[in-house]
Amino acid sequence: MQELVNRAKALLADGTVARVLGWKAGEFAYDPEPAFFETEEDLKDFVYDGFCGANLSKYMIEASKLEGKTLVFLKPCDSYSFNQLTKEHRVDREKAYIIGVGCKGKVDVKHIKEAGIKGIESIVGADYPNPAETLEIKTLYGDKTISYKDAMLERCHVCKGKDHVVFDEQIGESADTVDAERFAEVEKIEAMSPEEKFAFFRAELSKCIRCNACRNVCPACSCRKCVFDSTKFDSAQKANTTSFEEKMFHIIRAFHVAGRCTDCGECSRVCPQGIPLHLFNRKFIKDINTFYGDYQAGEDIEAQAPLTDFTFEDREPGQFAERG
Amino acid sequence: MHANNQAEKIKEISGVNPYKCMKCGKCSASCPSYNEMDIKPHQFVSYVINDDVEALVESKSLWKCLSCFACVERCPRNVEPGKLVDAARQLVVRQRGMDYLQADEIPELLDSELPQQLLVSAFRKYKR
Amino acid sequence: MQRIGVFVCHCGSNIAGTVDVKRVVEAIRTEPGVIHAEDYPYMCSEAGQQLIAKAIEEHKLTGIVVCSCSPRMHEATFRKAAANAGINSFMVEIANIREHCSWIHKDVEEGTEKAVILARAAIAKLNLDTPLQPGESRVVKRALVIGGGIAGIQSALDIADAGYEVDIVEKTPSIGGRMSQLDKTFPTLDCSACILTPKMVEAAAHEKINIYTYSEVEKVSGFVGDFKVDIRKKARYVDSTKCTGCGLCQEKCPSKKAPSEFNRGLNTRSAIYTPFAQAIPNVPVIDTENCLKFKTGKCGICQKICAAGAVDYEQQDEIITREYGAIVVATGFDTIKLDKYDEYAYSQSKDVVTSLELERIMNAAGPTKGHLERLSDGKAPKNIVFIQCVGSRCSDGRGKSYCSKICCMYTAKHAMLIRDKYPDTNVTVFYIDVRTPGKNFDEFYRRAVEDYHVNYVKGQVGKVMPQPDGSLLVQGVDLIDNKQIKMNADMVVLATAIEPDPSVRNIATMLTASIDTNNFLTESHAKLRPVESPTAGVFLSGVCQGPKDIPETVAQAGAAAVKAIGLLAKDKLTTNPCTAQADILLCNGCSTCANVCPYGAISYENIQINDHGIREERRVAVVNNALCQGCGACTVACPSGAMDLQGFSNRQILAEVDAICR
Amino acid sequence: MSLNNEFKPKIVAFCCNWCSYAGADLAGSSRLAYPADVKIIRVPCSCRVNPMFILRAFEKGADGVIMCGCHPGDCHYSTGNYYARRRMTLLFSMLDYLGIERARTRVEWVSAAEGVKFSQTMNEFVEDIRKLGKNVRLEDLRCRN
Repeated sequence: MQELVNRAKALLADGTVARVLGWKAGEFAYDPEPAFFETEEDLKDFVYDGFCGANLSKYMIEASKLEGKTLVFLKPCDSYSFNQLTKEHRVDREKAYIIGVGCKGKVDVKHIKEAGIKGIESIVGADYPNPAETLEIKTLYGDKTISYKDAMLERCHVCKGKDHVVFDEQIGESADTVDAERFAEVEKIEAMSPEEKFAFFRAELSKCIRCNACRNVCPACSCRKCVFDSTKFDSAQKANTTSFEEKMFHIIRAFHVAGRCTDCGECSRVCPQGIPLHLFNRKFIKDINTFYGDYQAGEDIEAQAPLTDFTFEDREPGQFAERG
Repeated sequence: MHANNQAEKIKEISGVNPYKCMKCGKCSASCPSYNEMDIKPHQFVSYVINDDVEALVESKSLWKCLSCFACVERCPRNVEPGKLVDAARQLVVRQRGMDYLQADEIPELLDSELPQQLLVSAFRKYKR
Repeated sequence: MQRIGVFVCHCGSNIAGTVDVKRVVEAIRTEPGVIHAEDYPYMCSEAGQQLIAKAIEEHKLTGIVVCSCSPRMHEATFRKAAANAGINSFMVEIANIREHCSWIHKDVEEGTEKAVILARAAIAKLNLDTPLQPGESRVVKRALVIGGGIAGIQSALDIADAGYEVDIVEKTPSIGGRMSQLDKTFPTLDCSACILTPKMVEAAAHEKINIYTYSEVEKVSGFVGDFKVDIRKKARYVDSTKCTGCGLCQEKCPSKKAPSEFNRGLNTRSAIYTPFAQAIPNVPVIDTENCLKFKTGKCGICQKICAAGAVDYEQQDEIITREYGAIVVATGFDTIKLDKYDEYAYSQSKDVVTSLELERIMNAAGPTKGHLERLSDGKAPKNIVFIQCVGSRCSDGRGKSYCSKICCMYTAKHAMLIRDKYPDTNVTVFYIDVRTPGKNFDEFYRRAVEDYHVNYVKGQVGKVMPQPDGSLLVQGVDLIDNKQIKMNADMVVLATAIEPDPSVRNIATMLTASIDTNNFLTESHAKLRPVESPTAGVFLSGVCQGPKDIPETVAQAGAAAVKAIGLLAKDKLTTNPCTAQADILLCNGCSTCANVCPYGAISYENIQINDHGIREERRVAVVNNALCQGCGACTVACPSGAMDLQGFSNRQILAEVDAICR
Repeated sequence: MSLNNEFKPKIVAFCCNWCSYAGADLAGSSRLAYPADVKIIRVPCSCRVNPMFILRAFEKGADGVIMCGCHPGDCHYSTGNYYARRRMTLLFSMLDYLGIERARTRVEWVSAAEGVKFSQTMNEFVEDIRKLGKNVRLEDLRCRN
């Protein structure tokens, strides 16, 4: 981690970059947050460890408007989002100095809490580059442990790979963390009866408090003004009502990012209610892959996105109805 | 559809869509065993379309095809009749309760110039 | 707030028979915005229209809803009536209560109920209507024709004869195209050059036609009526204003080893050359790849002997920029490469030739001076085999899936000509089908069989095998006799598939004209707009749109010309106001919309924006209203909802949905 | 005429101006009856149909939504229906994934000459929706307290 700080200091010092976009230590060990650092002094709060799951690419939209270059640290999966944003002209590649930083899987306190560990005071073992196999947690109720793997984010279990798709330089090693099938969850739901599917999603969506965290964190939801905030569709609503958005919000949101979502998993990470929102996006990704050929958003800036493309032989919308 | 099972099975085994054929005859034009055959390569396609698999199965052609795949290579419509021949053979092999050749039939078929190895491989191929 | 008048038509008993019109009138009186409502037996009649005009004046209406027949029938009528009465013609909505209601329902209760709902939807939409004004754009009174073959020449002549200036851009040193390479033409057998050269001369002499040969289109911007085109005039190294076309330079040029493009590489030409004797302009070009002066710096003979002093080794490419109102694409075709068809031995034997090569062999100006002879040994062939559909109708990835259309006829022509001139030559044609739909076409083919005894064999050739004695062993099949045929031939002619000239891809991209998987330019409508590209102002002439013979090409060239003339004849273009519009405050500049626009109507500009106090430069989408046809593909592709369609806005359609589901 | 007099489904049909709307007109002028439950909204092209419109219809109580466009290859704007086809394929697959009855949404390509097909399609669709009954699932996807 010190290597990252040293490099940041050097780049600030020689004027290559005007500021650094990284992670800043939070109140607790498990809540570092994205932050801009403008001076060497600021960098004393810089942190990079297993809790730095936050994808910094979306912050580059604002950073692109600022004077001078911004040094940004991107994990391999974050680099896809950055590429996608470049493709959509939302970030300026010229305004970014990208350090592709290694990643050995990111953990989340949500999973620690789900394991029944409450009253957390400190957590040891989430360091980068050498995370421990087991996290040691001091709590109000005594010392607890959880394996690093069990605390890991869902997206790390189905990691896209260790390569950065865009970078100026790379620092640090990455680890292979894949131990699950990317579409296994989606397939499980697909295999359910309509009644079971409906019951599953109703139970999940009924938790939604419409806090907009998923939208606000999503690098694909980068619109200057979201359709849910504009008058263009008579759909502007912020309150948690029982009407339109509460039923349709997540469907529409998933559709809006279909073909553009890189599957970065931030939506599920930040949802305070623990709704597995990635299941929506991943269903679209799976469909796109099966119907129109494999496509990974953010991988190739030149590739035509599936929804702005077609072939004469595309399947008909009714075609999968006979599936059974 | 009056598809009898055999024709469907041939289509399934071969993966051939006989309806793609435009009857150009390039398969027959390419076939080195053409003169040995009673049902010609291009006819295989129409036999399958017409569900007359029985005739195919009983034809001499089935065992005259060298599987050189010239017809597969040159077919302009990707119909590839050679695959139909092969599928028909498989059909026969799968269905037959008995061997194609019985051991006692062999002596009269023997040709002194025939290499031994061919016999062995023929047994492998046609024995159930 | 709108002031809406609703007019319910009886259409005699067509509507009133199943819909209680009086009840409809009463039911919608209380709808938001409705000031006035009435019914009348025939709204579309003069009296009905006057009724509407009177109501507009009396009640100061801002918009009207007419509940009547399909808008496809009378929308234009009522729009005009509204405009005459002083309101914007786009403040008119039609509720289709005849075709979509009274005519399909028998129960009056049901019909009336539905009519009310349809009227409500129209009222809800009208409440959100805004007056729209058709835009105007200028028309530059000049046309560009890309390609100088028979298609391009014909289009250019027709446009020029109508009094408009035309520029032809041709990439080779002369106009004339493929037709200039042909010997005779079917079905009349007149000589190709005899009918083509007068046309070439006419085009060159026409005061309204300007020909740029040895030139290529480099860049296209603008839109219908107002294109701006950069043309690259490649350096000829010969000053066309000085050259007299005496031909001495070509005679004296020491470098004579370059394969002749015009003769399909069957013989050679000099490094300074005109492609053929009747070339227009009759000004040679220097092929720098073969010229000794350019390769070694030594030589310069042509310059020395040129009495006119026209040879100029220092000449440079020149880019000229011209403006056009209409563009006709006539880029033509070439034959496909045969490298994937090893079985025909094309690359192994000189005596296996394509039909276009045979044209040159048969032509008096060709490599054999018109004598039919084998290119390997110069002997007269006694047995000739023609093979049809080489690379045509192939869905195996080696050739083209389509029928090249011209081969059946030209093969009949070749066969007939050979049998006529060399009666002791045997001609066999292997065919899959003989396709001769066309005036006097089948008669022509039958003549080949009946009068000239050309041997037509239904079946294909599997393999052509060159023999040690120089003959060719052809192995084919006769499907009628169910026999395999092995025959010796002295010459094999392949009816090679044609494909659009490869340069068309680049041109299509520049024009944003769509192209199909085979590189043929797509027409706007397969049946009803066959010579127009979906890109407004771009017209299609000849084989660039699909395989065609000469008469069809000329007919289409004329049709394309008429469409171009129709455009050029206008002083101003009025544009459909129902176009897409980007809300610059919402636009992300993400380019998604441009990706789905079939007309290339969307571009991006960096502009200074004041977004509620935030002043910044943003990349935003700008719709060119002259190009946009109003399909709405962009509106759905737009993630932020910045793109909307005037006349069919998001809120309007949602209002209709709401009214129907109420 | 209808099998079930109790239930009158609300059905929204989006029809493109050039083919399907004209097909519906032809069904009308040929007097080919289909239930009055179907109400048609005219759009310039099937590619103008935003998934939001379809969801909005369901939200406002529609029991079925059908979209009709030109046959692939015949689009007046040449490519619109190809985009629409992908959009609807994905949207319908998602609705299926959420457990919403598949038969409530449908896409049909109807040309201007296919009045018979238009009428048949609508008859079938209404029949399907009647069998399914009222659309409660989308209404109920989120529990109300």
